[in-house]
Amino acid sequence: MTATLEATAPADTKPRMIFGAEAALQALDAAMGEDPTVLLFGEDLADREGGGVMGASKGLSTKYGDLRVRSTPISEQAIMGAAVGAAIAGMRPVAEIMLMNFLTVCMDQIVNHAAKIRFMSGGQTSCPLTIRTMTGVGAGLGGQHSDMLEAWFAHVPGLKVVVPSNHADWTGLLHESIMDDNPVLFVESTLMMRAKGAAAPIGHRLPLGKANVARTGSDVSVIGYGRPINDALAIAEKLSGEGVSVEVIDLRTVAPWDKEAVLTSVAKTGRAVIVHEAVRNFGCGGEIAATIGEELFGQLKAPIRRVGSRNTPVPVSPVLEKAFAWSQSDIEAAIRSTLN
Amino acid sequence: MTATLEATAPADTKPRMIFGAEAALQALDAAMGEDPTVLLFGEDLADREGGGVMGASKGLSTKYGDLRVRSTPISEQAIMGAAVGAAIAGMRPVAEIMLMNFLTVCMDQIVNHAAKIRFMSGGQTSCPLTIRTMTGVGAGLGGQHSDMLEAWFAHVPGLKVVVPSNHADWTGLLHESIMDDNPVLFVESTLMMRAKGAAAPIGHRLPLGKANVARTGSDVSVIGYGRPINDALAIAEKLSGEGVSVEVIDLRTVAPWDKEAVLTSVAKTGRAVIVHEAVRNFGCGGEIAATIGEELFGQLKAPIRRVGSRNTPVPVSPVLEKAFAWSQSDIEAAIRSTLN
Amino acid sequence: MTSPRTSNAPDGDTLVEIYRRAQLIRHCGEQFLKTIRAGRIQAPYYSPRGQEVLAAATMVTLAADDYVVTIYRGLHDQLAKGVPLKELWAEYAGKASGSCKGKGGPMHITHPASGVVVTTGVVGSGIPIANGLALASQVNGDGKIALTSFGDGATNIGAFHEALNLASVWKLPVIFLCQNNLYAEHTSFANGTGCENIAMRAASYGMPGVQVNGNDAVAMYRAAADAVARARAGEGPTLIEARTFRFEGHILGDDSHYIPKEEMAAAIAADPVPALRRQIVAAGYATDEALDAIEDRIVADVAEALAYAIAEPYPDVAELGRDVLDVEIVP
Amino acid sequence: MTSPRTSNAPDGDTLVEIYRRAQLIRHCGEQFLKTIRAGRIQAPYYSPRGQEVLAAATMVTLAADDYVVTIYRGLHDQLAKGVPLKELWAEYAGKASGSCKGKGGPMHITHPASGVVVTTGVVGSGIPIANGLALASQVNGDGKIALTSFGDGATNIGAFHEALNLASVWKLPVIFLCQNNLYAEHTSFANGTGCENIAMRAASYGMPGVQVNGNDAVAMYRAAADAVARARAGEGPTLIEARTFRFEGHILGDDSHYIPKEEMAAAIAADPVPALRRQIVAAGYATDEALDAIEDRIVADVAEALAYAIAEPYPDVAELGRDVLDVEIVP
Ligand SMILES: Cc1ncc(C[n+]2csc(CCOP(=O)(O)OP(=O)(O)O)c2C)c(N)n1
Ligand SMILES: Cc1ncc(C[n+]2csc(CCOP(=O)(O)OP(=O)(O)O)c2C)c(N)n1
Ligand SMILES: [Mg+2]
Ligand SMILES: [Mg+2]
Repeated sequence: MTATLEATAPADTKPRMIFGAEAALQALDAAMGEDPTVLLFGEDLADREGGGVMGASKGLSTKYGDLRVRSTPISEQAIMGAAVGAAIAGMRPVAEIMLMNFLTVCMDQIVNHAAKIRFMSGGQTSCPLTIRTMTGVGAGLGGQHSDMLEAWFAHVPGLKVVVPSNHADWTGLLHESIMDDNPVLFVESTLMMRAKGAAAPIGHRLPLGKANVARTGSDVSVIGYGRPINDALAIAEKLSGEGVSVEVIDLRTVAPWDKEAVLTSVAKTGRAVIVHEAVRNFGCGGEIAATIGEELFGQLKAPIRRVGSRNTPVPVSPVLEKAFAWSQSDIEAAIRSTLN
Repeated sequence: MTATLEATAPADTKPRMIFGAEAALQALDAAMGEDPTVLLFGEDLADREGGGVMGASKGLSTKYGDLRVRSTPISEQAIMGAAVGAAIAGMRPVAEIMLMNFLTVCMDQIVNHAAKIRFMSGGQTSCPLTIRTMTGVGAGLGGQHSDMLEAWFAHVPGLKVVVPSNHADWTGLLHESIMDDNPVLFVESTLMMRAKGAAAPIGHRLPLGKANVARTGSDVSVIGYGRPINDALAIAEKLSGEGVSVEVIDLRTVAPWDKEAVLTSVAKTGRAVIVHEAVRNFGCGGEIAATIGEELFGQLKAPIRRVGSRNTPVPVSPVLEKAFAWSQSDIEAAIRSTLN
Repeated sequence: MTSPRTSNAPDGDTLVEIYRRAQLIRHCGEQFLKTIRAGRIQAPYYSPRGQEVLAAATMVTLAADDYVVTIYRGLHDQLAKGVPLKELWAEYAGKASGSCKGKGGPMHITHPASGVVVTTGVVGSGIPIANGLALASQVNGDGKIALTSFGDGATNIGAFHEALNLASVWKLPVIFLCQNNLYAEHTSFANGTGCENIAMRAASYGMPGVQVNGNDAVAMYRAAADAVARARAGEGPTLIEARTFRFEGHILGDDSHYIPKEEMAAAIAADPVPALRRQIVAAGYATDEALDAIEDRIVADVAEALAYAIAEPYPDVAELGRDVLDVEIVP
Repeated sequence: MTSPRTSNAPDGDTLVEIYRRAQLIRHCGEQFLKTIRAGRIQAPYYSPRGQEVLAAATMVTLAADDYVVTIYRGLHDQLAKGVPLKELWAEYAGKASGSCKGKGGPMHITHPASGVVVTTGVVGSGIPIANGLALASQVNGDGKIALTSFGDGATNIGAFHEALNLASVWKLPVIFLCQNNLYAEHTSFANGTGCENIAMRAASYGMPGVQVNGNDAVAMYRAAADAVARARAGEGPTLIEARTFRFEGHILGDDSHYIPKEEMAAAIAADPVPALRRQIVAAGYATDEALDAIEDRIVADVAEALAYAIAEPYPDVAELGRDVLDVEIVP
């Protein structure tokens, strides 16, 4: 298994530009059309309530019926529990938890049940559910609406964690997550939801657990997932003008992560920068850096750098929010430091 | 600030041997006696209910009154919320959540409130609460009663996380945690609760954020916290017979961890093994290893090894439970691998 | 709190079957206690002693493929729903032939063939899961219903509240069975719960709430059968509060010091298992001899299951990497 | 559901004060809408338009140092409880002189001096926190009480259930004020909640549950004053369901497409703020001129606060490392 080099833009030359909500909708619609066991529930997502506060499920309750697509009360434990039960009974529920910070009110169902039911039952039951949730810094929503908490879930054996970096991958990975026979946490970006990006081609599916070499390079590997991949690509482009060749590895799946792709890349470049949106301390970057450091000991030309957001709650004031978040210049500085 | 070298045994030559429950009780009693704002609540912990299922609060409701020591319904969100509110109002609540896996039903209060209230209020409110909870593999309690989840909380800015490795530290660190002006998650071991260890001297307090050099050595540094520290000490003793000198650093506080003590030690030995009870993948060991790798690049004589439990839910069958858990031989193998 | 007693009383054969299941629970439980006390098996043990008739009279009202979600104190529910003794014992013993290959243990007994699809150790957590099972039935239109069993203490946790409301809003075919044994670990019902009974909490969700003496086989059967009929007819969920008592401590090792001696003595004097036997014999549904024969058979079966569990091998260590995900991993 | 209306009706001066606070909320809210729409401030805005009288009539019954815990839609509660305009505006604008130094923002307004100690953005999460504040009062014996305000949708989340039960068991001096505006985001009350009203849920916790027209200043005042008296007397918690309506969408940008036009029109026609004014003038408690003067003053104050918020500097970046812990950190 090695990394797949894949164009993230669809085949035709001028891709349709869509909002993030449509990227999600495309996958949800495709999965529901393909498999009658796919169910959707979460707050406000049926058409009676407007098809989701972001419109990511617009039209689906009308198209697939009120039995399969349901708005719920504000009861995340009940939402997640219903997903667990339905999954055990053979369904493929997609539970939407509006924002990632609200996962904190239903962690028990995710961690003690969804993740463990297959193991604890000795393989008699399985839990093929998908949790869609949204988060991210930059929208001025502050401490309780912006956290990236994927490291928690990556630390829970039995869960898969997916964080797309662009609209086409979003569609391809979400569709695959729904069809995956394991519980998957699918983390969407609040800002990408509101931004436009190139649509995926019809039927786009991307394998979980496989990284994407988003840009090939030979001097330094930038490894990450989610929004900062776009910043890494921008900086890679900028540095190429200076003759620095940056390889960008988009993990796509955070757990299980594509160790082979990462090690192959860093073995080639000898330098690594890890980047994620989450707070740096005790984030996923630690695992990746520690693994590279252990596996490629003696082959590295520079210390592995990690870029993440600062070690504070997410502030609201725009100046503080900016200071809090990872940035392109953080990535650039980290890359440069490995080149000295 | 450098690590404190401290005997974990109390001053008198033959320390009193006590159960873990007494180690906790000693700190709770001392803190309550010293400060009338210290409150205790949790399930079954008043004397009417037997003073705690482990007896860790035995006698306290009788001694300090039913206003200050209260049993609660099975309502962890209400318990944690009451702790947050009382802390804001100037109290020092100690909330007991019976087992660490049950933190999953009250994460919102811990993560979105306790950890952030000081920051989000611009310093107007503070939240000096302590969460006592118990966990650990080895008691045959399985997937929903044994997880070590401290990595989650270490990743949340605003929280402190403490995991003692022995009975005397337990008392000293718990007392300090209660008096600390920040929210502290204090993780106790189910098996240590039932085992005897040397009691701390009266009034014992240990600073948070300071590691303990539990054994000095020059060839390799073993860094960790909690129960595996005892295994590291045992292996260090064994290897000393072979002329291998192992330094053992007990972090005591996982967040914020004593980076200086760790770097000082590894700068000296050139070799590091990190060990914790939690599942290895995406555990706290990643952060520590990544930091050492970055800060001491070029000074390491061997790859940094990490020892933790296997990447699965905690199984029940004794053979599987044993295979799941970190072990002394894992630590030994990791140390030896750094010496090649 | 409503009490629409419309279902018929159980007939004689059904009462005898309830008795058989209750005795199976009693003997199996006693043997677990002995075996664990003797150190022949290491397992946490939450005795359902005193709650046998409740479980037996409830589970006879369900079809074989109806779902049951129960808790750590679930031995009675599991046996009454049909989990086979050998797989159960082997699981308690952590053996490879246990129902969960030794991975789940006593707190997570799972046996889909008998409908016991989830056993949980986190208080209240099974309640929302039962909704999901019922939801699947509703979508599939397969007529299956889900029953979730939990304690009095569990009704103070958030999951209970959220799940009952959702079940009501979605009219799910689910039965919420609260086994009110008057204690949650060491805390008495009155000291932990703000209202006088659990059944009345149903009003908050616009669903029927029924209080019943769970130790009375006839009353329990009728209340359960009513709820089953409602669920089966698509009329939505029911909350049943079945009053009962547990004779042993919360968990093996607990001496019930927090229970007044008279309260315990009165409960034991009213032991529902012999009471049911007297009722059956008095009504002429079965003779003492016939009931003895049933009991003898049970004793033999339990002994056989115990011997089996002890003799079976432990799982291979390679099992650790299986069932974490759908494909085997290197753990 | 009980309705013990024992408190006196508010006197004329109190009604005028309620009116003043309601107008303050209205004008301040309108100015926020304008300012944010114009892009002069970037902030999520949850309008309390329509719920002003409810908040004003409630908060006048509290002492200055009583605690209030409110939610993202909390502007009305905050202003009615006395949070000063300038700190509030500066916080919405993310400025250093904001009540939270720009770190918390609109969803986390905190101003201990006026008793507003917590504003939360997670539905239901403030309810258990209010218990803790009340607990501190109970331990200290300082006579303070805590009021927590939340929406109808919040009563379906677990935290609500757990907190009300605990408050009852501990007899805490706390008031649970449900502002039932009939919608939770886009979901109508009837579509999300299994029972007919929220007040009846109090029975599940053995506490009084009162339903009141929150838009009626006199009725709201009396219900709140009753609950305050109960709490102050150590008689424990009360659940108040105050019926109201929100005129703007859930959040700025939401066009209320899910609300039937007639429902919205009827609510706006019954706008509680002008209704209260008519009531005051009709009763002769104040003249139109006097009320105009009050309004003029408010308009000027709001304009001043707006200008202040715009002019003030942003926080220094070094603030990022402060207030994470009790000591400054390198973030
Ligand atoms: C969320 C959670 N909190 C606490 C516990 C610890 N605990 C296990 S059983 C129990 C008591 C449950 O009482 P009840 O619901 O009445 O059931 P019973 O044991 O009486 O059958 C408690 C507190 C738990 N398992 N889960
Ligand atoms: C736990 C949680 N789930 C979901 C949300 C998203 N959300 C924010 S406000 C809201 C509706 C709340 O409705 P209600 O309680 O009636 O209060 P209102 O907004 O009407 O004042 C929702 C679903 C949230 N903030 N927290
Ligand atoms: Mg009970
Ligand atoms: Mg509402």
